[in-house]
Amino acid sequence: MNTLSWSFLDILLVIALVLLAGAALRARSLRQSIILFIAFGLVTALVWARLRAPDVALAEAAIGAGLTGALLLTALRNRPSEESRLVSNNGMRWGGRWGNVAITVSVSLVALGIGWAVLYGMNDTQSGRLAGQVGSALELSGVSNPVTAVLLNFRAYDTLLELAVLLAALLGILSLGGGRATHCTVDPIATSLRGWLVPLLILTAGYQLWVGAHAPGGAFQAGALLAAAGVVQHLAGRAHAGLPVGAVLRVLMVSGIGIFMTMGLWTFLGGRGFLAYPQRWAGELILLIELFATLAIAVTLILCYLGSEPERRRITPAGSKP
Amino acid sequence: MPDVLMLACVVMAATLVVGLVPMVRSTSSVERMLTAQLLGTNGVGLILLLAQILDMPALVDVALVLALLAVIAVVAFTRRSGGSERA
Amino acid sequence: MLDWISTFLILAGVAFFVSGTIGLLRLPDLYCRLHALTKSDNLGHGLLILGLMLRSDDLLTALKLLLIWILVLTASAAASQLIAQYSGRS
Amino acid sequence: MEVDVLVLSVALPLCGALIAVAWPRRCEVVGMLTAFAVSVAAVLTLVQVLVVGALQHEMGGWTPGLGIALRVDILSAVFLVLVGLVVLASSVYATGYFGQPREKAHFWPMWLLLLAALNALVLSSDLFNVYVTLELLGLTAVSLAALSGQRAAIDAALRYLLVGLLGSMVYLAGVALLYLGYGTLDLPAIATQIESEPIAWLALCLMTGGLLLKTALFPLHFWLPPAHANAPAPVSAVLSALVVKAGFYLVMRLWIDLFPALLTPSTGLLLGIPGAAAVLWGSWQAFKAERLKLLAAYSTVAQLGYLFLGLALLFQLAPGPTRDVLFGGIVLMALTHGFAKAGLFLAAGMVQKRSGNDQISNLGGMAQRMPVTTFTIALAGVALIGLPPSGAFLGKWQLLSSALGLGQWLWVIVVATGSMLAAAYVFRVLERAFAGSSQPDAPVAIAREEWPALLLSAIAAVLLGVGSGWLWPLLGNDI
Repeated sequence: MNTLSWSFLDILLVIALVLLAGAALRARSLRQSIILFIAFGLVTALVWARLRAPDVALAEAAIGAGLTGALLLTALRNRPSEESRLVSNNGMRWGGRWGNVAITVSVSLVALGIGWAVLYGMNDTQSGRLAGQVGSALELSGVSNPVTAVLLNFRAYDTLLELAVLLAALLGILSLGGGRATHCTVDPIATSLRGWLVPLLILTAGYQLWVGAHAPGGAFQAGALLAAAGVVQHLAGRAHAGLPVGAVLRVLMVSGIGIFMTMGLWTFLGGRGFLAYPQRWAGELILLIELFATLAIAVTLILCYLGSEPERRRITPAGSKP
Repeated sequence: MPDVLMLACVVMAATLVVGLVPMVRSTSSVERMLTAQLLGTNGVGLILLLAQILDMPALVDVALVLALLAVIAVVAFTRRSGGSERA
Repeated sequence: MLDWISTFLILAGVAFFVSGTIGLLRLPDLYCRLHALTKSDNLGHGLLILGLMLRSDDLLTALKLLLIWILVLTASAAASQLIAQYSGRS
Repeated sequence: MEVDVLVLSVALPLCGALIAVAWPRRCEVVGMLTAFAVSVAAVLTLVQVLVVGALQHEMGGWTPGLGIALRVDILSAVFLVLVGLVVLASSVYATGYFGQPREKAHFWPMWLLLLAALNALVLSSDLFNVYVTLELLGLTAVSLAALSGQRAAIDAALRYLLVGLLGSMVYLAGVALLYLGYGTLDLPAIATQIESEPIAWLALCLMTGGLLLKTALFPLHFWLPPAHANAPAPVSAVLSALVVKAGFYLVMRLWIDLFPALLTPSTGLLLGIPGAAAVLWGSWQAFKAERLKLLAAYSTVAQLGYLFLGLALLFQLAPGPTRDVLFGGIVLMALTHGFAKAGLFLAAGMVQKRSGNDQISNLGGMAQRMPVTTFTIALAGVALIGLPPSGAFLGKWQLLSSALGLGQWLWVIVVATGSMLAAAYVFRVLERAFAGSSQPDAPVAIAREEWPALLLSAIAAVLLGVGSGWLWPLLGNDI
């Protein structure tokens, strides 16, 4: 009975995913595509939850189902209205219907090939091996959540570079200077939403950051929640979205990589190797890194949403920083 | 008793898929937003059920985050587009 | 006994979700559908969470569930307002 | 205390980028200092590798597999030096190229992040970490290519972004398959277990396919000419000389270090045939190009073709001295092209700045007005054609002799035709440059902008050819 129910559930979730993906691709306007894409993110979060991957489900819920929608919408809004396509149509057309058929066929072939190779090459002992290594090294890492241990200790270098990727994306967006300073109309419902949603978001962000050491959660989820607080502020009429301006903002932008580099160079010059934390303080150091990473991620996402640095002239009241 | 919860889970997933039909087929944005809203609540419920069935309290946090952020998309969508903020 | 009540509540919640979805599919216009939607949001979700709260092992989880309930209630009220306003504008 | 300098190659540019973001008013100074320090670190790394052999640094002190290791052997050390020198020269040039404080504040942080990405990619020996470096490289390259903000540049950059994302996604799918099959991401660890089985084959196809898209091997090159031709000059130089070559470097690493168990001599043809087509098509398009920078971009398509053609021959040779010599030749060609193309793009940027456009038909009188720049273009041309003192000459020579040794005449015809076309497009430019001009101007010289380009071209055309003797045996020992 139970396995049968699980298969039913799986089939239903897969149907939902495929339906939404297809509809998002075929939607008539970009706006509708975005709605469908948000729904797709939501179902993806469900799938991760069903696959017993709460960490990924959290990230997907925060970023896929929540923030991406707002980011895509602001991109759509800032687009000059005379353009209906993202890329002007010189050369990126795929040749109408036959192009679509060709893409569908090749994608399906690759998918079938991957499915076949996975079935053929599935090897539980092999793919479980690294998980075993992580498990046995976990007590040396300073945290008890294996995902956090991998992200901030065993493979901290990857995370450092990923923060650099985020920074690069942000710098790219800022250098294009596309986003104009949008002032939204003040709407009573949005304002009242802000009143309770923003504190709750900040509280949850703090909780996620803290809980990450021993349960699913961590800097990326917390950063996304904090960024959501900024987005809500902006939607409710605060042009600054709660961000500071000038030098403080620029320092916050790089604070995530900054703290990583400080730790890395400190341990490196101390002769321990890059990012090799002293084991006794590993837990505290990881929390410190995560704290700054959270701030940097939040600031980055909010700035991506705004599209340009907030201007100096109107300084928000103190204490409204998300 | 887990069997009954499982059954509830499957029924919820089925309503989710059925609820998708107007979302995929309709042409109006409002209609889609409406279904997206239902989808969000449905998804939160489904994840809470899964948290109970799989005995993973961490999934409750996922539901919390989902509930917190689902509303943001709706606010972003219904914000007056074009018009006033362009001026 | 508690188990039975909880199961009943959960099943009732699911039933409201089903009816809400059917309403969304079958009702003639937007405002009727909004009405159906809020039924499943408020009642369906509320009963479901009540049922799950009876089963939760610790206080923290129960409190989180309560928080989620309140959140969904408030958020769906606000969202319904916004959607109705939006459709009135466009 | 022994310091692993290889870590500095990644850490220094990252630190530089941080400071440049946080302190925009001094970003140029920070950028120059960083570029200089990174070059020094690269040279020190090379020296260290020459003295003690391949090095490894375990990040965080965890064993590779659980953690990530940076590894450097002679091949990666040589690429590090290439990256360091080209970026240093382009940085010097960029100090004159970007005038506005706003432009500088946007340029330098991304420039340093690009440098970090290149070095991290070359040093990485973890397949997932390589993916992260590819993403960083792709994003910074796209943002820099769009820096001018002109419509054509943004269009091209957007296409570049989409292609790059598709490429890294496909690569990542291959990595996921390998992880599924072999339970680790550490390159040497996988190499010891890999066998000829479906999962490995599919991974090979996906990873190579994704990387070829990023390397712009014909017929996947469509995005390259507009993106490279519309970027600011120092950016074009680095995109053409280094960024596409990073993809080539990875393909070479994967095929030589990771997948040899799968490869039969004829597998190499999968790279060789598109390579040959790229040589012919790219050279022909370069010959027809109306703009100097477009010519340079198409010439990159062609030059990448030679490299892949060389790999195809390499896999047909049995391990031994002939194979080692050919490998050295391929690396030498890659290096020569890196230096020469950077020099050519910098020179083209100067032409564009001085006369407002880079139409080849408008070049008349350039030899009198800009003697140093003309000389730079000539030297770069020597290296692109593959004339004797250049490193490319020796590389092509090895290519030809290997093809003849294998009795495969077709490759010889391709290489000969390609070289002929290269000569044609280089002389077409020089002929215009030496043609008399209607208004003879006084010659101008701006050292800061002209000398870096000249030095790069000179390294390509003379130093790499004359001084390649010591490089060869080292590269040979490596594989």
